[in-house]
Parts: sequence; structure tokens; C-alpha cells
Amino acid sequence: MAPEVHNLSQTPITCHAFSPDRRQLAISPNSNDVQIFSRQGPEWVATETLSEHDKLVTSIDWAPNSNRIVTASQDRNAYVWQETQDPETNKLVWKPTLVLLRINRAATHVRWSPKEDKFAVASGARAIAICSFDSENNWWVSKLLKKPIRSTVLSVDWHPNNVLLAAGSADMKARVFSAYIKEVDERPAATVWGSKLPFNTICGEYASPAGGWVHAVGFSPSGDVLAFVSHDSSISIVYPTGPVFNIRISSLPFVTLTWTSEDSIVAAGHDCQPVVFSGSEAGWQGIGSLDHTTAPKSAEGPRAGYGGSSSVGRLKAGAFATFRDADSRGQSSISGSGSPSADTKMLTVHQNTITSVRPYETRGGQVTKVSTTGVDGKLVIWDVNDVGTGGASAWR
Amino acid sequence: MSNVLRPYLAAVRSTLTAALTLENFSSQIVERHNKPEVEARGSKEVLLNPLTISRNENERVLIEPSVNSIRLSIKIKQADEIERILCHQFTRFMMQRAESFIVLRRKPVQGYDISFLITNTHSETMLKHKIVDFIIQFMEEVDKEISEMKLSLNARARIVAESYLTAFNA
Amino acid sequence: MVAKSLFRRALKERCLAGPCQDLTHSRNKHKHPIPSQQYSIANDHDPLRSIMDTAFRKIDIDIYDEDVLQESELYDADPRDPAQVLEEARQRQAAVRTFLAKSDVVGALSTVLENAPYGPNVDQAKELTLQTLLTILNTTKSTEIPGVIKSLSQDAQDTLMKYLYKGMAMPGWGDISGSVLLGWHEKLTEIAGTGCIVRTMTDRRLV
Amino acid sequence: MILLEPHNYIIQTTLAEKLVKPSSLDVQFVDFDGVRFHLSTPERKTALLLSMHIRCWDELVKYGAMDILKREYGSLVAPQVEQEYNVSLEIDLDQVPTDPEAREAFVMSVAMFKRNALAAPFERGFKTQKELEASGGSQGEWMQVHYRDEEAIYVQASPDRVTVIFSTVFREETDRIFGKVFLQEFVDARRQPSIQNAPQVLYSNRDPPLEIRHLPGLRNTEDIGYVTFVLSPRHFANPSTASVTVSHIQLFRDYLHYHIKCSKAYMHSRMRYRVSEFQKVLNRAKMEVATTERKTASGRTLVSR
Repeated sequence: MAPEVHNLSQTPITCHAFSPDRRQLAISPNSNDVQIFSRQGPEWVATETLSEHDKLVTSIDWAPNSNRIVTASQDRNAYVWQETQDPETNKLVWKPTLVLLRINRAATHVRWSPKEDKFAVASGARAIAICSFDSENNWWVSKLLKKPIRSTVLSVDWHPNNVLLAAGSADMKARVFSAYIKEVDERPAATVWGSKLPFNTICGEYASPAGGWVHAVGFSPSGDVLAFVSHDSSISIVYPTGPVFNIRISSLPFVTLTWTSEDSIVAAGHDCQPVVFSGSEAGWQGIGSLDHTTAPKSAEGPRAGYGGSSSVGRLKAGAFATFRDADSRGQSSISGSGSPSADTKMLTVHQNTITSVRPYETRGGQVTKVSTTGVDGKLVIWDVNDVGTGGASAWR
Repeated sequence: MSNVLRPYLAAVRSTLTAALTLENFSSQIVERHNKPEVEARGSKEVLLNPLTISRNENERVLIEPSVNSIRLSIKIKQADEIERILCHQFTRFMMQRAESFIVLRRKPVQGYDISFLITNTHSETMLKHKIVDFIIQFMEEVDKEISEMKLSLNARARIVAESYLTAFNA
Repeated sequence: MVAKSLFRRALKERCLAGPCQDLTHSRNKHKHPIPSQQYSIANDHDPLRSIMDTAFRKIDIDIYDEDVLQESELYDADPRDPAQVLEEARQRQAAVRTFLAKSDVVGALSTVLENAPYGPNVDQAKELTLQTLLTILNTTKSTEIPGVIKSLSQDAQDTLMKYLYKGMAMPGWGDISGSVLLGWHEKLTEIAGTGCIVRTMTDRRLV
Repeated sequence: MILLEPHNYIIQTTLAEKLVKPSSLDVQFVDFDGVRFHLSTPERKTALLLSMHIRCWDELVKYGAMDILKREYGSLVAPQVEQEYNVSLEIDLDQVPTDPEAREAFVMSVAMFKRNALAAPFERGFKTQKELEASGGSQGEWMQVHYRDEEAIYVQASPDRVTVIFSTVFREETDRIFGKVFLQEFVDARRQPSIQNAPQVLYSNRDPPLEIRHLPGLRNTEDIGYVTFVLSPRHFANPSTASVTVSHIQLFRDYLHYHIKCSKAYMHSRMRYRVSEFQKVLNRAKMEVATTERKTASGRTLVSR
């Protein structure tokens, strides 16, 4: 089945999050705003803009049960948005609540905990803010995880037990912390990551194999396995009591990942296509790409993924556009001429880096569809079982 | 394209493609700022190893990658004094137009003739592979242009000298 | 000596700003303890004054931030002793000669790329390894290159890429021509991909 | 136009015009080498006064410029020189020959005012060469004409030749390198059979040629160049060849610099073109923004740039 492609934005999409019923979608169009889209038939229509941040919104998470949105931004703030009825118009609108993060650098990533009573905010202040609701004072308060983080935290992911938190950072490490908050959490049961877990306990620290920043981390559905992707073009799968698998890929680095089942992961990034990895404690390997439009790779070497293609019919129609393009770009849409090496087009669905991949549809505990958004402004929904074999050699 | 030039440009293309894996990265040093880390050099961990691609001592490319920006510097072939001055004029001419060449740095990195500074904003508003195409085409044509300019200068000089001296025969 | 004591105070505060205080805050704070009035009453004959009040502005206060990662913390240091590393490099060089005598390029390359020296204080071993490697690269026929690269381990391929860039960055070049390195680079990129180049950029264990 | 013309175009056209229709006039203009002219009608419409200022007038007078001007212009040379100028001509338009050909020749000869003044050292050189050849003498004196701020012409006669040396300054590095390319071609061009009769050309950068090294006021900085022309007797065998040679060699320095400037302008236009081509390649990388046509209330289309 062909992937579902939506051109949502002329700007890059920094991050995205779906509403629980998948009828709504929140994105950051690479700006200070959050845009809410609603599904109307086959189309996505922009319905609301949440403007409270004053610098780039870096991450959005939409709580599936409590229907609250949390947003993080480079302005060092996070807001929790709740849909409330406007007393004058009786319409539902999103109302923001400021969170006291107590960080002095950009907030880079945010995720609700599984029980939705906490959320974690990664930041450039070399710290992670664990936020919980103080019902006495009616506001969100935070507690910072600091040691031993040495650089910007790029991503976080919660363990299903609502206590453990994985974090990847630019100091080239993926770590597992305890984010136990006495007032909120019950004493957690022992896991493979440890049993006694006061706040800021380090349950694991794993370096990327060749010095890459850890862009994304993820616990497997059971929480017993940790996967992370790093900038040294590698993906690592960690069994805390067993082996650590480092898979070096031959293409550009991944920046985002999601588990689709206990034995399979979808990762995507600068190579512009989502790639499936599968395995178990016995070993992991790349299976192939979800993107079938890719021509057979490897033979083309450094040019892999690009190919010469004529520009016929690609440009906007109209005599005006024709002449303007001829003037500003030295390109002619009539003849499609020009030097053949001068015009290359990527053959992948996404035309630029994929910034986030998230589960879209789940059946029987298995993720069946994932959604990706990218710098090219596209939202694509992929069937995870539709793996192409064409490029398997690229992900040993 | 000559056979000697091809692997050189191929190496620049693949290295640049590998380096153009940028993201929006807010400064760890200065609050609420976003700076090209390759220029600010404040945090060592977000700078990557600089790589050099060279054909010989006089033709090289230096690529300095970082988390949100890369610097690419080119040393253009200059066989003699004339090529040197033409190259200098050409690169200066371009650098004076740096506003329209948004990826161009106004000053070359020391030891090189021209430098480009590509930030994550550029790789977001432009197609990455086409930025690569631009750099490669620039490298391909700048050599050609300089040698053509040199030829035309020599041709003009010959005509000028001959016309002047012929006039003594009158 | 008003200016001097002021300078000391400023420096002390900066140094003490420490890990928990962010720098912008501490920078702002320093605007207050130096009111301009005090400057005007500072002793005009004080020779230190003019030097001092500009000098303290140029102090790199960021180096006092304990959180900043230092060069040496970016990778795990080689546990081997420099003398031992050099000795190993010598042994490898000899082994490579034996392999080359049997025209076993794969064997020679795998040997020289294994446990390659990295980090500080082993320059001599690095130099030796590079020389040994360049000899192998120079003597391999260009048609054999793809086959040789395919037989290398992924680790060896990554290390080979590091050496190719190191070779191209050498100022003097030695006895190798750029086209040889570029030829290897092209073939290696075809086989190991751009990922291999990315790892050369990220891996701080410089050969 | 490759070669420069020795006459002054403004004098030529203005004079021709005024001969047809006299009117009052007061113009100042300049020629190469900072020579200033003043053309006016101080008394009546038909009596033109043409005055000239040359930087090196005193030197020219020393080498016989007045004699040449008197020879060329006779009674036209005014006894009273206009202030701030070196020499004046009084032209009574009513006295000019009416025959079209003679009139044209007259106009042209006035237009050669500067050329004639500057011809003095060359003509004297040619004359001295003849004398030396006849008497078997050794060498004439070095005549120096400092016709520009930092540049000069040196002329010396020998029994078998007249040597002319130009010193010229290349202010910019580009000029210096371009100049070198041009002068190398001057040196090489004589190898061609068709121009073997041309004077021999020698070029040196920085160091003055041996012959004039003893003269005061020479510079040997990187930006200066010396060009030597060796004129053989055949270049001034008869008055008409001598006249062509003088007109031609006078303008060497201007000719050289004119073409260096032309080359620079050409390079500039080439670069402009090439850079705009690069700009187009870079523009191709920009993502195509879907433009929806927007119209203002008056129906005009808004274009976002």
C-alpha cells in the first residue's frame, strides 16, 4: 500500500503530535507557534494556532487520555494546554498554563509520562526538568535531573512504569534515570534496570559507538530494551543485563525512532526515509526501507538517492512563472534543458530530513502505522509492514 | 569534466553531503541565542572533526562541520601570478555580493580563497542536495572561468602590442 | 589601587559563578559592583589602571564553567602506554611487509588498520602507521581496490576512511599523490557509504 | 578603436563648428597626462584664444618646444600668454583659409597643439642622431620630460639610434600584473616577420635600465616599470615617417594604460555575468513557494518578492 502523503506546510515541520482519535494534529511549523490541524475528509485543515511561546517550538506531546498538549520551546518555557469552553462564544479553545521549568537554556524535547501525571522536558541547560502538578498551589512544578549530564539533552522517553526515563544528549551518551517523585509515584516494582530507585539514580549509561550525539532514545513496549540513534550514523539496541548491539549504517544519521513492537523499530532522519530494524536479544539487523520510490542504491555511491531527472512538468505552469524561473534560476520549464548534472532530484517521498517519527495506528499491541514529518513540510503515514527489500544492503 | 577532476569533486560531494546533517541547536553558552557553532566555537562537543579533501597542495577543500552549521573553504588552483590576481578578484567580487549568496562567508578562512557558511536555516529553506550541486558547480566553473579569463587577457595583450608596433611601419 | 581591587573582586565572582549559575546572569551582575563613579575617583597616576580595566574584559570566563566539556573528555583515552603503542606499530609494519611480499593486500590492510593509534602523545606511532598504510595504498592496482575494501571489516573501513582524510590533510604530502587517495576514497564511499564519512567526522579518536 | 589618436577631438570639433558659425565661447577641458586647455573668445566672436597648460612645459621649452610651435603655427602664437597657462594661440576665424581641404588641415594642425609641444625632445633627438652620425660623436644628453606626477620620458640620441625610455607607475597590483602581460607581448611581438621593422622593445620591472640609472629622482619600487624603445634611423628617415613616429610614441603610456583599463572592465563584466549564473544555480536550491495570486482592491496583482 502506498504511503499517505500530505503537504501540510511550506515551512519545515519541527515536530508533530496526533490527538488521541487521530482526527487532529499539532505541529510546529518551524516557528514560535503551534498549529492545530483537523481532518476534513482526505484533507488536513488548519483550525487553530496556539501562540504563547516567543521562540522556536521544539517539541509537542499530546496526552492520549487526558487530552492535554504540552509544548516546549527555545524560549526556555513549557506550556500545558487544556481545551476549555470559552464563556462568551461557548466554543472549545486551548488555554495555556505556564510551567515553572527552572531551566535557563532552550527546552529541546518534551514527553508525557505514561500515566500523564508527569512530563519530562529536556534542555540545553544540561538538565532535564521533571514536572508534576502541585494541586495545592494549582500549578506545575519541576525537579531537575542534572548529574552527570554534560551537554544539551536532545531527547527523552518514558519507561512504561512511569518512573524510569531515558535521555539522549550531545555529550554522546544515552542514559536511563529514575524520575521518581515521591508525591506522585507509588513505589515502582523492580525492573531489569534496577530495584531501588530514588530520584536521579542512574540506571544505565551507554556511549554512542563513534562519538555521535544521541539524537533519540526509546524504550521498547515492555520497557526492558532501550534503543538509541546517534549522529555517527548508528543505531544501538541495549539489553541492560545482556548485549548491546551497535549497527553502523552506510547512509546519513538517523535523528528519530519509534518502537513498533518488542522486536522492531522504525528509525528516520537525514537520509529522508524511514528504515525498519528488527531483532531480538540474539541480534539485530536492518530489514529495509518503508520508502519504495528509492532506486536501487549502492551502485551510485555518494550520489545514492539522487538521480538526474528532467524538470519537465515539475515547475508551476503559466508563462509568468516560466519566464521568472528562467530569469532567477536559469531554468527553462519548456525544454527541460540545462546541464544534466545541474539538476538533481531526490527520489524519496520526503525531500528533506525527517524530523520525527511517531506511532499512528496500533492493533493488538503492535504499531501498524507510523507517521513522519520532515523539513520539507510533509506529513506521511506509512504502513510498517510494507517493508521494501530494495535497500536492505544499506542497513547491515 | 576531466578524469582527474571527477574523483576530487565526487569526494567533495560525498563529504559535504555527510556534513550537511544539521539541526536547529540553541546555544548552551548564551541564553536565548542561536549561533552557528562552527563560528562561535563555544562548546567543543558540538564541533566535529574538520576534514580536508585535496587534489594536490594547491587545490584543497576544508569542511568544518558542527551541529548546526558547516564551513566549507576552497583553495582554488593558481598556477601563476595572473591566475592568482584573477582568482583574488573573482572571489572578492563574489564576497562583496554575500547578501545575495546567502551561504557565502564574507571573509575566507585563513589559507583558503573563498569560504561558505551553511547553517541549519539554509538547509531548511533550501534543498540540501541542491546546495551541494551549487558548491560542486561553483568549483567546476571557477577553474574554467579563471583560465578563460587568462586566455582572453593574453589574446588582448597580443593584439594590442601587434597593432601598436605595426603602426611604426606606416 | 581601587581599580586593582575591583578587578580582583570581579574575577573572583566570575570564577565562583560556578556550575549552577548561568553566565549571562553573572555577566549582568557585574555591571552593578563597578559603578562609574568609582572609576572617576580612581587614582589617575595608577599605571595599572588603564591596563587592568580593559584586561579583565578579555578574560575568557567560560573556561571557569565546570560543566563545559574539555577536549580530553570527548573520548575514552587509549589505555595503552605510548611506548607500547609505538612498539605495536613497528610490529605491524613488519607484518605488513610480510603480507605484501605474499601480495596479500587484504591481510596487510587489515593488520595496519587494527588497533590503530589514536589520541595524544603517540605522534610517532601515528606517523609510522600512516607511512605503512600509504605504502599499501600506493602499491595496490586500482582494479583490485573494490575487492580489497569489500573484504575489510566495518571497523577497518571506518579507520581507513580516517586515514584517507588524514593523508589528504597532510601539508607536505610525502611520496603519495592526491589521485591515489581520491581513488580509494571514491571506492570506499561507494562501498561503505556516506555513513562512513559521518563517522570520520564524529569520532574524536583521531588517528 | 585600438589605437589612440594624437589630436584633440574637442579642439577639432569646436574649431570646425565655430568656423561655420562663430559665437562667443569659454570652455576649459583636459587631455591625456593632465594637460589643460582653455578655449575662449575674450574680445570678439571671431577671435579665438586657445591656451594650454603642460606640467613639464619648462623642460619642453628647454628642448625647443617654442621653435616647433612657431614653425607649426607661425604668427598664431600669442606674444602674451594667458594667466595660469603656458602657451596661447590666437586664431582669427576670418583669416582661416576658405578652401575646404586647407581648412581641414588647419583645424587638424591646431588640434595637434599638445602633440606638437610634446614633440620637442623627440625631434631634437632625431636631429642630434644625424649630427652624431655625421661627426662620429659619442652620445647625446639624456632629455627628461616629467610629463606626469610620477612618470617621465627619457630620450637620448646615439650615433646609430635614438633611445626612448618610459617610466610608468602601476598603482594597483592588478595593473602591475596586467601590465606585465601586455609588455611581455610587446617584447615578443617583434618575433613576427610582419613587424620586425618595428622598434625593439625592452621591459624591466622595478629596476631602471642601466643607461639611466645615474639620473636623479628614479624610483625602484615594486609598482614601477620601465619600457625602452630603440628607434633606428629608418623610423625617422624622412619628415613624414618622423612625424608619424613622434605622434605614435608619445602616446605609448596612455595606450598601455587605456588597454589595461579596458581589460579590467572586460574582466569585471565577465565576472558579473558568471556570478549571476552562480546565483541562478543557488536559487534552484530554494524551495518553490506556492504562490497564490493575490489582488488588491483596485485589481492589481500583488507580487511577493
